[in-house]
Amino acid sequence: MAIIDFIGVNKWFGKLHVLNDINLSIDEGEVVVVIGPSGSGKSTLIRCINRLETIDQGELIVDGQHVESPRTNIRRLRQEVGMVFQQFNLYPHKTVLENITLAPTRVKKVPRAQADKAAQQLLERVDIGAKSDVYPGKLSGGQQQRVAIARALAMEPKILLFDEPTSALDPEMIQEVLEVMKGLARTRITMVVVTHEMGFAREVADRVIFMDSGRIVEVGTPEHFFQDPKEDRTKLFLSKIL
Amino acid sequence: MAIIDFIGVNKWFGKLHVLNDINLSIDEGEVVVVIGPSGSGKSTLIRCINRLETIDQGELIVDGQHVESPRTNIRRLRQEVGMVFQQFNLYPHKTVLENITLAPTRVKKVPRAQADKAAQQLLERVDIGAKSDVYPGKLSGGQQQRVAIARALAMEPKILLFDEPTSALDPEMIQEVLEVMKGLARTRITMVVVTHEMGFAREVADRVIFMDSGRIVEVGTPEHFFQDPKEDRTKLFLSKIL
Amino acid sequence: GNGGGNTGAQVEGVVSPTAAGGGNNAAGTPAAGAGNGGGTTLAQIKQRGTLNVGVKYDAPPFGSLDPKTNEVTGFDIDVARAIAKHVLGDEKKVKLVQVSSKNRIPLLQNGQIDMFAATATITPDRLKEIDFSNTYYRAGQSLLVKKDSDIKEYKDLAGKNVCTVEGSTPEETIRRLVPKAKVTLFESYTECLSSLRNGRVDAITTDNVLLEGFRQQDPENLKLTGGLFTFEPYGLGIRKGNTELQKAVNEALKNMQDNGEYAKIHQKWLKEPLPKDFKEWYGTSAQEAAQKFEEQSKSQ
Amino acid sequence: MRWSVLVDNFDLLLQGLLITIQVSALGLLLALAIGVVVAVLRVTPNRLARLVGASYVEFVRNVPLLVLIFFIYTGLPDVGIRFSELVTGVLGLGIYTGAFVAEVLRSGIQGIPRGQLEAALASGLSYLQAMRLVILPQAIRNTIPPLGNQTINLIKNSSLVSTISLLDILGTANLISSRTFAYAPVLLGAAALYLSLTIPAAFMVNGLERRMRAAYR
Amino acid sequence: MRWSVLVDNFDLLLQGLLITIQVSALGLLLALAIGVVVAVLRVTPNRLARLVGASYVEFVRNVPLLVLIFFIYTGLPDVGIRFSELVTGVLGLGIYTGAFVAEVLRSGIQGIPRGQLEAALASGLSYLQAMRLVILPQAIRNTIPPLGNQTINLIKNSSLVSTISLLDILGTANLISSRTFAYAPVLLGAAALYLSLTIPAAFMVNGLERRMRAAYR
Ligand SMILES: Nc1ncnc2c1ncn2[C@@H]1O[C@H](COP(=O)(O)OP(=O)(O)OP(=O)(O)O)[C@@H](O)[C@H]1O
Ligand SMILES: Nc1ncnc2c1ncn2[C@@H]1O[C@H](COP(=O)(O)OP(=O)(O)OP(=O)(O)O)[C@@H](O)[C@H]1O
Ligand SMILES: [Mg+2]
Ligand SMILES: [Mg+2]
Repeated sequence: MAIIDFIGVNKWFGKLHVLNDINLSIDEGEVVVVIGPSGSGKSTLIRCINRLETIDQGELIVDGQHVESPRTNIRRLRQEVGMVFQQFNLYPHKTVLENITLAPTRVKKVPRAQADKAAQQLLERVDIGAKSDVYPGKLSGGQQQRVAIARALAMEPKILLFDEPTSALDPEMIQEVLEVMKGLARTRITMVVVTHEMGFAREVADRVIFMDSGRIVEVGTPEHFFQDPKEDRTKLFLSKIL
Repeated sequence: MAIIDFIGVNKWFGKLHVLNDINLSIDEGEVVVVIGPSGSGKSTLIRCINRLETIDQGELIVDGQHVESPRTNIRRLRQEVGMVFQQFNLYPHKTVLENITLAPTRVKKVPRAQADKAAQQLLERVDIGAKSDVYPGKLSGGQQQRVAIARALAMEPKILLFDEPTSALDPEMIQEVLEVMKGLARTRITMVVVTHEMGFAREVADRVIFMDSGRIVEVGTPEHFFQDPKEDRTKLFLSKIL
Repeated sequence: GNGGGNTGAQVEGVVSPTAAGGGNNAAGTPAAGAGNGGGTTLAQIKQRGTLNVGVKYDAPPFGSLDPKTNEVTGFDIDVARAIAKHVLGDEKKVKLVQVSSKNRIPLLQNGQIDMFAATATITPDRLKEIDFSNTYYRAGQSLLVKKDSDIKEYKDLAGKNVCTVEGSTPEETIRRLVPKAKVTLFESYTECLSSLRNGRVDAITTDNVLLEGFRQQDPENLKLTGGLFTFEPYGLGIRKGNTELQKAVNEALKNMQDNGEYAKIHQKWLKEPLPKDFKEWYGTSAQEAAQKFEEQSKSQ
Repeated sequence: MRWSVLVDNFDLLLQGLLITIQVSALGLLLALAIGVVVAVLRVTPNRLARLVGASYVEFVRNVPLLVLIFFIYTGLPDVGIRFSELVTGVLGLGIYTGAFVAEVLRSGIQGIPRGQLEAALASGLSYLQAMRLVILPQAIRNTIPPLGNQTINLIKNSSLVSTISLLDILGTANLISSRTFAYAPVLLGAAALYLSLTIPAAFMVNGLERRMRAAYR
Repeated sequence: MRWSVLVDNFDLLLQGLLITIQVSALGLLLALAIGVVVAVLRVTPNRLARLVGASYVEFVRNVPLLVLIFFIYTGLPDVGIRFSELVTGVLGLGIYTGAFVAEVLRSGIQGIPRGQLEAALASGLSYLQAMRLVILPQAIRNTIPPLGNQTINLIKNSSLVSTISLLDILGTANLISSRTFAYAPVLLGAAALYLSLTIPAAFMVNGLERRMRAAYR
């Protein structure tokens, strides 16, 4: 059953047609990897899912709710959709633990003690349990990104969005973050991941989507992309990143 | 006859002994090149000559006047000493011509028309006569440095100081500046040049001075330095820059 | 525009600097609405238990702050207390609020004070804005100059600098009597006094009693001159339409005359017994006083 | 000069100092409250809110404080709104300084990377929660030095309340000098009292600025 | 509200506007002159000169303008120096704003690369010539936007001269309202007159700022 459904979605930034007739249906529990050249609209695509960007045309249904409708309670929707950013975006003035408990205590009104306990468990899960009282500035990039993942999980979302989660990391830290993400993928939470880490895609993706100039050019399994891509643009792109 | 005479000169920046017992006599008409590693005190040495830096101990006699004496008329002395800087230091709010005529008209009270004519001749001499009404910002680095040389010449100094005049230039412009400097050297004006352009040194220098850690380590003709340097430090340094 | 003031909630007045330094930071509550006609009625004042009276702090001997004791004292203050005694039964039930010639009328109109005793002359123009009690004092405009000044009468002011305060009758009078005088206007007389001392102005003009108060601060250097060249009937300012209060105040004034209280206050602050013409002006109605004031200005 | 006047009237001047502190402190609180609200209005996605915020700032910043104070003191009663002298002073200082505080905070907010707001919104916080819990705490930290300068300005500007007969430092000084005719010493004394408030504040601002700069290294 | 009062007294208000312009313009000239001198004192190699400059700035910046004006107006005559109201206003505004102008210029001067001064000195110019001909022209160019802000502050601050009986915009407004009792409309009219001076100035400042920023790209 589709938990994310783009139906004829279009979006423009001024004259730039950044999402061009997007039709895409993602099932609950699916892990989808989005690839494509810079500026092709990958970030915009996933940012529409939790309405960090608004769409101009078409329908976008997430967890049964019309994202584009002004009547939709967007805050409720966002509770179901966690997001992890390229630049981590941890709150520098709050400790690691506070970063994680902020939304649960403020939005879901979870009691502090309970939220702290859950946060600590999440930190253990991303293998960083010892750092709960530290400020983000003291952490390495890989550690920060793992905290960011724990923060996204704290709201117990049905969907997780990742926008190039390893692009800002030094090479030696990329693996530790990918390992956490692979672990998540195995829980069959719905994941939409913009990344160029094809190893990750091969290992856990159910589908790979290739975008160019605002269009979805090709969709398929990782095997399809590695062995037998159809479109010339896909081949050109893959030749560069593999 | 010595026109510049360092006698037991010492200088400190705080605890840093930046000029350590300097004894050096430069004759009128001589061309001296100063080389040495970064921080060795080359700039400080030549900046003492026109008292952009003051010395702490010893005597420094320039054109017959004690530079260190408070009774010396420093402005008169500076009229005899032109200086060309690494960063050109042209006045960005004045045209090329005004850059050159400023000091003559204000310090020597040369009438404007006469100063303009002399400046134009100097610009022809450094091969940039067509740019007199342009602002420095519009010129290439090499052109700016040639204007700076013309500006230094405008006061008709007996001595010209150069502090790494080609270090801030793109490689293709270095030669045009060196050519001008070679032309000057042939007029037998006294020149003290901090530079790592050993080709220039070989061609026109009467003496080369090697400094390290605030001391003059070795003095000799260019041939001496190229063929038979004595000190180990000199050899090490030359092996790096040649 | 709004004709009257408002039903006043508690209004803060600076009773003394001490009080101001202490806990009087409670806000004067903004009034509920504009133009509700009657203003603070006598009944409301009685219920509140204090009479809010605007007085001057810089006009000895009528009203001045003593920096040593931080208390405001003067002729007008004693009159205000006497009226409180008659109206509220206790002379202590007065809240003194500092006013200037400039702001006493708006403060009254908007209900920040119930009444002012602030050396105000009853004039027809002012009667259009507010009501007055019956005449409670008669003053006349005069001149304060340095002892060595050659100014003898107001006509000598032509071409000279003369100082008074914004929004006062002396300003209008002096402009009318001596159009060639240069009039310097300040917020209060303290600036006039400093200007006279340092020679910026040649004279201060206002009611003689105020000038006498200033003279006493520096008797070696200052003198009064020019006699009384106007008739200035003083009245207590009362908000237009507050006839109950006006009536009560007028009764109080009458009582004060009858029981000798007024004479005592007069002696205390002006250092002299009641003048011979006392009966001619004391207690004359505001309308009558204003008319007399108007007539003299036409005759001059 | 008759410096003894200062000694004789020391307690009066001290009371004036207290009034100045009181008016300034309350004015600052109001200015901070107004500043926060207006700054949030100015960065909000809502166009109307932005317009309201900008109008407030542009109007208030370009009108003299003394006009504002007189308007509250004598103009508002014209339309039936009246405040005591103290409240008038606090309102005038707060409304005026609030516009400057808003500008300081706005540039502080705009200096926070956009990702902070997005992360907060994406986690389900409302816009106002995101501002209050994530953006403003960071923005305020960056804006402490300029806010310190606004505080110094506010303390100096508080001297204008003497024109509405509040006996602050300057009001008291005027009163004393008009009684004693010792204008120069009393005004110098008043200046010293203001310096006793502003110079320590300036030192604190400088110290904070240095610490901030160090923190970013 | 009785707006007609504004029409009836239009010419008076206009005269007030002229006085405000006059005081502000003269005050600005004085402030620029003082600012240049003090800024040069503050960057000079001479330690005493730097101390004098710093003391001036720190004292004047931390004392209310109104205290300064009253001191010139009533304090100086105590020691035998007396100026007219206009001169008092101009002096007060000029001395006060001069300290701020000095700070703006100083940071402008310190923003000019050191090599500019060295080149000028090395060519035989005196320190003052180097400042006047090489450093200040460049510094002033960079400081036009902040100087514009100081100008706006000065225009607003000029309203304080109404307290020493000068009939500037606010002085005239006080006079009219004390005669007509129409406080609110008259003060709003005064505010509008001030805006007619400050808003165009603010626009110019913004435009210059944008052009400066563009020039550095
Ligand atoms: N807020 C915006 N306003 C205007 N244009 C924008 C905005 N955000 C993105 N764009 C433009 O839209 C296009 C698609 O941007 P998007 O960030 O979605 O691409 P992307 O595929 O994520 O690229 P990258 O790999 O560089 O992150 C780009 O040309 C970008 O410049
Ligand atoms: N104004 C100053 N204050 C303190 N230290 C200084 C100052 N100027 C130079 N120094 C220090 O003095 C030493 C010598 O500096 P100088 O500029 O003379 O060296 P240099 O030989 O010209 O080096 P480079 O080749 O890098 O220009 C260096 O360590 C430098 O850091
Ligand atoms: Mg992207
Ligand atoms: Mg060097």
